[in-house]
Amino acid sequence: MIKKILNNPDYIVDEMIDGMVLSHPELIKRVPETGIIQRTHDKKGKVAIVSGGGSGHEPAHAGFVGAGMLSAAVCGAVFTSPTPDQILEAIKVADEGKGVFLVIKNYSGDIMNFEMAQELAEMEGIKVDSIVVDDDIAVEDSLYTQGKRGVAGTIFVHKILGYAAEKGQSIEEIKELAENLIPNMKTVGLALTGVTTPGSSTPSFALADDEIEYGVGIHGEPGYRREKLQTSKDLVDELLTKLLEEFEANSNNRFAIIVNGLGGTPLMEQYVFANDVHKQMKDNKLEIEFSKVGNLMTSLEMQGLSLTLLRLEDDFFLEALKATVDTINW
Amino acid sequence: MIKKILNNPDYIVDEMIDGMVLSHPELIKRVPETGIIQRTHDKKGKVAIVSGGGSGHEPAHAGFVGAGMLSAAVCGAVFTSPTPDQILEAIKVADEGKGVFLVIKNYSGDIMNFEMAQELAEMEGIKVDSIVVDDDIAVEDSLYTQGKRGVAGTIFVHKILGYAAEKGQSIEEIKELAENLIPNMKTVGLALTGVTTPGSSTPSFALADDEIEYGVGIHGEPGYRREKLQTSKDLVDELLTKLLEEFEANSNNRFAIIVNGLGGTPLMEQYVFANDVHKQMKDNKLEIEFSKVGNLMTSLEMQGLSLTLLRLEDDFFLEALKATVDTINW
Amino acid sequence: MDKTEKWINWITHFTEVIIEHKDDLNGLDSAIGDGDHGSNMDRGVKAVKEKIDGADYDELTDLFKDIGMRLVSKVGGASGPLYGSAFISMAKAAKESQEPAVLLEAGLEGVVKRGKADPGEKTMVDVWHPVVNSVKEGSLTQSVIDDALESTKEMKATKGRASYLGERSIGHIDPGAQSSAYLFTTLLEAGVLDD
Amino acid sequence: MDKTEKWINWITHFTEVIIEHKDDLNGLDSAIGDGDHGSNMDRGVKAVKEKIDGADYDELTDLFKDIGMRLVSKVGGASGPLYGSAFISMAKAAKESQEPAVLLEAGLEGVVKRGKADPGEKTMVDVWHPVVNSVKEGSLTQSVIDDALESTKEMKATKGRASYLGERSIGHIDPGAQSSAYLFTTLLEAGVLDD
Ligand SMILES: Nc1ncnc2c1ncn2[C@@H]1O[C@H](COP(=O)(O)OP(=O)(O)O)[C@@H](O)[C@H]1O
Ligand SMILES: Nc1ncnc2c1ncn2[C@@H]1O[C@H](COP(=O)(O)OP(=O)(O)O)[C@@H](O)[C@H]1O
Ligand SMILES: [Mg+2]
Ligand SMILES: [Mg+2]
Ligand SMILES: [Mg+2]
Ligand SMILES: [Mg+2]
Repeated sequence: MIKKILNNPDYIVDEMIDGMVLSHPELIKRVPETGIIQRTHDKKGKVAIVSGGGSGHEPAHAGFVGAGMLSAAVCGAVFTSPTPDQILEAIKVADEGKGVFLVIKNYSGDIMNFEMAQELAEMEGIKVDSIVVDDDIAVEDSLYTQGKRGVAGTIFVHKILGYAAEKGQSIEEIKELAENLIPNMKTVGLALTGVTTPGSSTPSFALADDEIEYGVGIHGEPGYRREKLQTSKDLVDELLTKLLEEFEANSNNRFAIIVNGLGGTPLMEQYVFANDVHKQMKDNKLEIEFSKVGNLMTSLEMQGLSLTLLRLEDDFFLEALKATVDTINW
Repeated sequence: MIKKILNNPDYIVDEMIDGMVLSHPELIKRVPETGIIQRTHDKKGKVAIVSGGGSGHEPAHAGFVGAGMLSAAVCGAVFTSPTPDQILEAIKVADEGKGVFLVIKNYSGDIMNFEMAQELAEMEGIKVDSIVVDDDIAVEDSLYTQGKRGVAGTIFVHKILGYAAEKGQSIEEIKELAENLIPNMKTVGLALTGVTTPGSSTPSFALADDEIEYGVGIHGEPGYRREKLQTSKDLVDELLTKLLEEFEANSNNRFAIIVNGLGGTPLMEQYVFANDVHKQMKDNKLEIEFSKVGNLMTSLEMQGLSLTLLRLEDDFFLEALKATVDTINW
Repeated sequence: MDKTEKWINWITHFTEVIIEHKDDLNGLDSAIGDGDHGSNMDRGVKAVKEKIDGADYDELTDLFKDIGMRLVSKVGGASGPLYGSAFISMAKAAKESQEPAVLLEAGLEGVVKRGKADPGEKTMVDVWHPVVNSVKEGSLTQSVIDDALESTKEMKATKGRASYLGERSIGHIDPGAQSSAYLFTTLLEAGVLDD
Repeated sequence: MDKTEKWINWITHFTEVIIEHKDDLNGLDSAIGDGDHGSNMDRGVKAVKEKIDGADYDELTDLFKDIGMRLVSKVGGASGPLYGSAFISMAKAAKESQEPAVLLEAGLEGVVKRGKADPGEKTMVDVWHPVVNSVKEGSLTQSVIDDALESTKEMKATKGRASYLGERSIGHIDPGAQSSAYLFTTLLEAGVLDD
């Protein structure tokens, strides 16, 4: 059984949320008896961006609640979408009269729960729209399947839409921006270890002492290939080649990137990897105009990381990424 | 052998530094062919705060270089103090004509290398002063020994002295502030796993599947007691009791805290722990006016955390902690 | 016998079976999903039990509505909205009819409307669909349920989390299909379909 | 024979022995320190070798200065400044004398000035100190070195990283004492003390 610092696996999310709001009362507060974290920031009659999903991905999403980014985040149980009543409540507390825009990661559970909440909110007269993030190219996409998963790219979506909302854009403008953003963003990850949810005794998958797995998800979902551990250079080569294949040829060579630690991989290794990303992008005559490195969308204590590329099709993307915000973890 | 993402253990620090500066060129730059990371920020004729030490503690210290915090950080080999020539160079590039203040963690190696650098810099006519951080109470202190180690509290030292420098305080004022700060700050940690340096095949120490160790250092130094894994509440009770014993009774009940992840422990567990810290401090009628939670002073991929208490004896401490800075990781 | 009693017996029995098989369901979900289907359902049925234990239900619609709302607000993930929608849909149908076939068909519609899965996509629908057809024909037996469940093994998932595995989802029973199999086995055992 | 030759042979031989025992030194340091003493010294002696290989030294002072500067700027940690200070101090003394006893005594002074350790604190000083005394008396033998090294085992560390272990440092040989033992064994073997 993997060692974890906790009291009772059943209350881990509840206690985590309390720990967050007790630690950062100037930025966030909890909606009592819910899994909702809301910013303390005054309402200003702008569109509210609300995100959420299962817990275990910290700092996502509560660490990105604050002025200039998310209005609220809904925390479900570990790796489990929050329920419609919770999402509905978050929509209600976040609304500033200009409507609420939901950022949903593409999992059946998240889609269905957010959809039900959206229906309920609309019945109560709140304007709601949403975008489904599906940046993980490890999974084959098709019209007839669930499609790709939403992973680390979600953080860029929060940042860019949060900036648009802060700038006073309408919900329709934000929807258009989101629809322009999603197709330009791709992510793929790799793991050195599996992940064990609190209270369970076995990891999602087990890798040998010299093995890695490409294409894992952020909930312990297995990936597309298992191999011997490679050098950082070779890992970057595999991920970058795979990512670049997914972008249509185009004269725009400007990108923003995320090197996202999955939870158990130290920053030192993330920066060694980032160094190889920068070098190989340069070799490909591609420019990186913005980099974010660190544990942003994690999978509990999993060792590994993911690489996200966002093509900067719209100058607004870069402007939004560079803007300052007042959150715990951006 | 523990799996790590790297190319060659001999170049890991070098490649990490390149990765950092390529990822954040707006904030930091590397002094060519050295392990020195310097802020890009314009010089303004203020005292420069310079820190450094062995690598493997990321984001410490390079992640705290930037306006309002460190002027430069010197990165040694993994867990090994940088050499005097490197520190001297950092002093030279950081100096804005008002002198350079060194933040040194209390290890023989760091002390001796920084001391040699200080002597060399003074010979070149640069005003240099320094403070030795020794916040780790796990180690018994005595006039005749090396004394206590410098650990996570170092981050508060960077923040508070960085603010003083930014405010235009003289090197003498900064020295006085530092001497007032250090005795009010105590830290103690615990580990769930040992740590393996890149290129070596065995961890610093091995813990059984149900064991933890209290009082470990940030370089895999063993601690003061080994026990079965406890609940978060009991862990907090042990650490907090030990910390509070070290503070002299005094009517000032206001504290700032750091819950510092050692690298492999996810934020979820850190916040569960932080929640228990807040509750037990309250039970002790002690107030927490500022909390910092996250991986700040790590020990590669070690699982575990440390707790730092800073008694807010001077209102300036809190003002300094709350001030905004422009760094990658504060 | 009270008209809601058989149905309450069913749900009570289903609750016990889910709690008993929590780890098995987590195990099935670990193979092709995220390993939490047992924990999710366990949380849900316990919340349902807490709500209906000791309560009096004169009308089936109230019973089903309470079950559906509890599942929706306690389970989360994919199975919460799906099972929840099934019971909410049954609650609506129960205003007009008491017929098991009519009610269960409404339940299936609820699942399909929410999850948009067709038969053959390796989901709970692959149990619900043949079972509801058999109920309509008055021919539901344990072996219909077993066969439906078993059939998910050789399917390739194209909906739900298991779809991320593509071909590698083949060879494993779908966890939601397993929990649905428990639902219908306990339905048979509770005698809901007997007249 | 050139007056620097014996000394160069010594350092060359020391370099080989350190490289050979890198893992052993790391192992000793793992028990009571941070496990890097072998890697640190390995990095240092290789840098020294690179500097002095093929170079011509007429004066001992230049040789020792190059060795000291290389160690200071390549080793880091505690042992870098200590060994570095030893050789820089020897370089200063070599301007006045060629006597091994005088030079090594200056080396010891360099170590003590930098590290402020007294004998008995479980550091390299516990090898340097008795060895230098024996050299002064003309009585250095391998067993003096061995005994000095062995004596660190039962000491409790009060300087350096091992001091954090307090009582638990007892029972282990000090890594810096071990590398210093290699230094003096190779000194004997290189015949530096022979006339
Ligand atoms: N779109 C869908 N339609 C029908 N059933 C689905 C759909 N998506 C998922 N399921 C069912 O849900 C089950 C998984 O439920 P659960 O593990 O509780 O949720 P999650 O996948 O969110 O972790 C699957 O085994 C499958 O039977
Ligand atoms: N103050 C001191 N005086 C003399 N020797 C010391 C002192 N501090 C440490 N040492 C020596 O340094 C050795 C450790 O060196 P090393 O492992 O390379 O450095 P670090 O402790 O910085 O990792 C110890 O075994 C001890 O012999
Ligand atoms: Mg789930
Ligand atoms: Mg060291
Ligand atoms: Mg699941
Ligand atoms: Mg050492």
